[in-house]
Amino acid sequence: MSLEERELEVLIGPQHPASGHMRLVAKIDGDVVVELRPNIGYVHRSVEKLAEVKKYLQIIPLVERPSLADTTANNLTYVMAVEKLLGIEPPPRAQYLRTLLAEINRIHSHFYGMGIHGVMIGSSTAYMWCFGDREPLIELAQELTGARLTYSYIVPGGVRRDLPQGFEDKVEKVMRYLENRMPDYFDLYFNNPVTRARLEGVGVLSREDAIRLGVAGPNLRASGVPYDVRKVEPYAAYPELDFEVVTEEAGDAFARVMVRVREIQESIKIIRQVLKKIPDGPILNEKYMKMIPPNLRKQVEETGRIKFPGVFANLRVPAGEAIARVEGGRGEVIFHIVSDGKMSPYRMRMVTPSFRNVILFEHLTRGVRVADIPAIYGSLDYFPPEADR
Amino acid sequence: MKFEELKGLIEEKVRDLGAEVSGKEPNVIEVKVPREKVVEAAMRLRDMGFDHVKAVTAVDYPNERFEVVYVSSSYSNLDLAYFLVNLRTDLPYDDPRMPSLLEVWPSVLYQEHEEHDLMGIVFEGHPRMGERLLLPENYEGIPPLRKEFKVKTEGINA
Amino acid sequence: MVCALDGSMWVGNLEKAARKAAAWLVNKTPIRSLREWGIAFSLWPVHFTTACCGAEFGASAAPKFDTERFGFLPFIASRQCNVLFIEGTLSKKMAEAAIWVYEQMPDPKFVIAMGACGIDGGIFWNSYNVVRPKDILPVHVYIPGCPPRPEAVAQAIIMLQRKIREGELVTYEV
Amino acid sequence: MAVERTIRHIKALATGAKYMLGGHRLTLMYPDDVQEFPDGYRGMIEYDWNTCIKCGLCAMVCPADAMKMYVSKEESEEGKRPVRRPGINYTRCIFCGFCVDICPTNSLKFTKVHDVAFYTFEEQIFPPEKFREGVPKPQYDKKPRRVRAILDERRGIRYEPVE
Repeated sequence: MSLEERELEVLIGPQHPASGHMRLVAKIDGDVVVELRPNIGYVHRSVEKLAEVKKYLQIIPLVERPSLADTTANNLTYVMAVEKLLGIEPPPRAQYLRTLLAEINRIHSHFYGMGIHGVMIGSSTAYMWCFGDREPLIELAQELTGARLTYSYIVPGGVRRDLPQGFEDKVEKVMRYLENRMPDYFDLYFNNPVTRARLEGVGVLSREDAIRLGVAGPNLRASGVPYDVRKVEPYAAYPELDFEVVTEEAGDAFARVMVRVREIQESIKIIRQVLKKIPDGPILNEKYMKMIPPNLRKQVEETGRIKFPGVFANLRVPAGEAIARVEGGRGEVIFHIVSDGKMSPYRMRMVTPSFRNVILFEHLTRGVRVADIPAIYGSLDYFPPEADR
Repeated sequence: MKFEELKGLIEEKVRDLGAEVSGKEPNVIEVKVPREKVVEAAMRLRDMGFDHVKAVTAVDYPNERFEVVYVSSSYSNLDLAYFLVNLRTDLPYDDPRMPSLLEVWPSVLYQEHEEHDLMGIVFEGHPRMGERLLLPENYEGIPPLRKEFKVKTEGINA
Repeated sequence: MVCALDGSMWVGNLEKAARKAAAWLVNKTPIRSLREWGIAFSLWPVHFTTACCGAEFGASAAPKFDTERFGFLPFIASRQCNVLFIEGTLSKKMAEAAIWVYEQMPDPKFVIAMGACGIDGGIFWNSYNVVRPKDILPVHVYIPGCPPRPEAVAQAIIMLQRKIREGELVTYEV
Repeated sequence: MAVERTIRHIKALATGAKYMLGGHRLTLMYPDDVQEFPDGYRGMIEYDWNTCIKCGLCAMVCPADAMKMYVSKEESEEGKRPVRRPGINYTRCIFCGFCVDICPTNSLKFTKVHDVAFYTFEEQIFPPEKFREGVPKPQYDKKPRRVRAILDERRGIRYEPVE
């Protein structure tokens, strides 16, 4: 029999045991993958088109929806791009609050990714642990913003809520809890020989390929490229904070998981610094603060919750172009906004890390065994709605 | 590296291609080239160290032109990583084709495919032209990101 | 009219009579309530993530909310499941798959639409690529929210159980 | 290598056993226990008929076109311009809370109700007359115990009854 005749085409998905919404079309020979093409678009909801008919403020929830587990990154990037066009700066306290939420979100996004990865390689315990330990962080974010996942917390010129009372203590407790749990995670999961056997040396991405393919986020850093937008083009409060860019050299599935674990530890460090250094002051730009009617301004001071000025309903943004980038939990998020001075953007391009990482499905699965597909898929922390937008 | 210095360097590299180089402080450099020269310009940028593309944006100006913007930057050289170089090119409205930059930057594979799918721009030399990426396989009609494709809206009154 | 001497008619009648007797029996009170109780506490949703609400669906199966307490165990193969959870937006491409999955499930089967997108498209209501689940599937319970809280998911399961035990949803006919 | 692997296996099992026997429970026993949310939680929305000035800002800012200005039947007179009041459509509402935050008279308020589901599509639409009657309440079989989530450095989350 010739090779061509031996090849089989296997369709995996869109209904499959892992976190679904995509189809993998694999050509296999025996149980070795000859070629694998991801078939995406199962969650394509046309965010970019809808942005052209929605007003600037209305786009904030719109851009959050695609990446539900990592909403702050999209929210922050979009608002930063709009702020560049508007030419306004948020006050320092707002910058710190943005950083705080972004880091809380990064931790629970990493837990989400690792939990799903656990399911994919058959370790339900890892899923239960990771999803369980997400909850204290979600509880924190909920207290700060009022929602579990879709925070819509960052608005042009500042943030919507101030720190609630006694928040620092609660954060400290959760951080200590996570630190206490970490050794157990290693004993139970990361150092477990079963996990190691599934992940080590699987789906190796070399440094050159990572650069060439334009991979983003922890997947890039696991291949030894120390690129992190927080260092390269610091935004929010990151210029004043001390942290390290986590890299690993191996570039395999295990290295990608390890980058996430060590980033959680870095995030804990950042959150502690943010709470120590956070300055007093307003949380919304002076310009918009003045537009809030006086009786409501008093209420804002008492409750620490911003009331929007009426101008927010029909925010007009000067004509121009702006590109903003932010390091989210899954990687670099890019917003490219072309404005023509009207109430909606003329064109909004949203490039999410998952969309940039789709290319890895083709690249990493060539020549691996079918059983390794879930191990590789999971290690990429790929979130289909985010890629399809 | 300083912004002005890099801008001068790029200008020097691509001047003979008929490129217009402009800049937006603090870190965005715009390089506009005619579509025949876009591959050559991309190669020279890549050789300078701009090794990947972050975003490919196509903008539709109805009955006038399409503009395609490649936002490139560097991973291998962290000095350059701070800068974003936007390689732009204009395409005539009735003939939206341009050479694919896949050979220069493999990272544009999915991005160009998406712009083809949603905006209807043809990248010559891209192996997946004519296939659908995000839209359903049987989709027919105007590419949805074009301005002539209208999305329904409702007023504030019920 | 079929000839009375044709044997197949006798067999047909016998089978029909047997089915009728069985249907009568399972619709009788003690068996019927036992059956409905059984169905209500073995709702197995098929693991079919349509969109981002899957993140909250995942959280509701995780330790904090643990919907397995209601006999609600996410399962992989559609042949063994009786609940189809539409977890958020249904795009045109996905709608096809949703119908396939629904058709593969054995009777009695139920559909829960989760999230604003699963009801009317939510923030994506005017998108060109979104399908409303109620147009293509019979939806039994709707959960509003974007995403709904895991408690709301639990509430929907309890509501579905209540409706099953009221005997409105499941009928056995000849 | 083999020895090290064995040790790691044992460690993994021991960790599992430690948590199994340690009573490390995170579960909220919904619906017997119902969690109280912190102040400012963005749940379903309450409408104050009397203070509303019918400015329409809420409908203007709504990202999902869920908040709409409905003709108020009891106030509109024939031949005159209809009086419009906000109504909400939970089939689209995404709970971003923009309408509450932009309301200049605080006529819209957050409630902490968020665990509601519906049997039909139509009952999720709340025109102004229905909107003012308050938010839909979830049905519990028996009165639930209200609990508050306390973050704990040893257990993560534990629950305390609210007095």
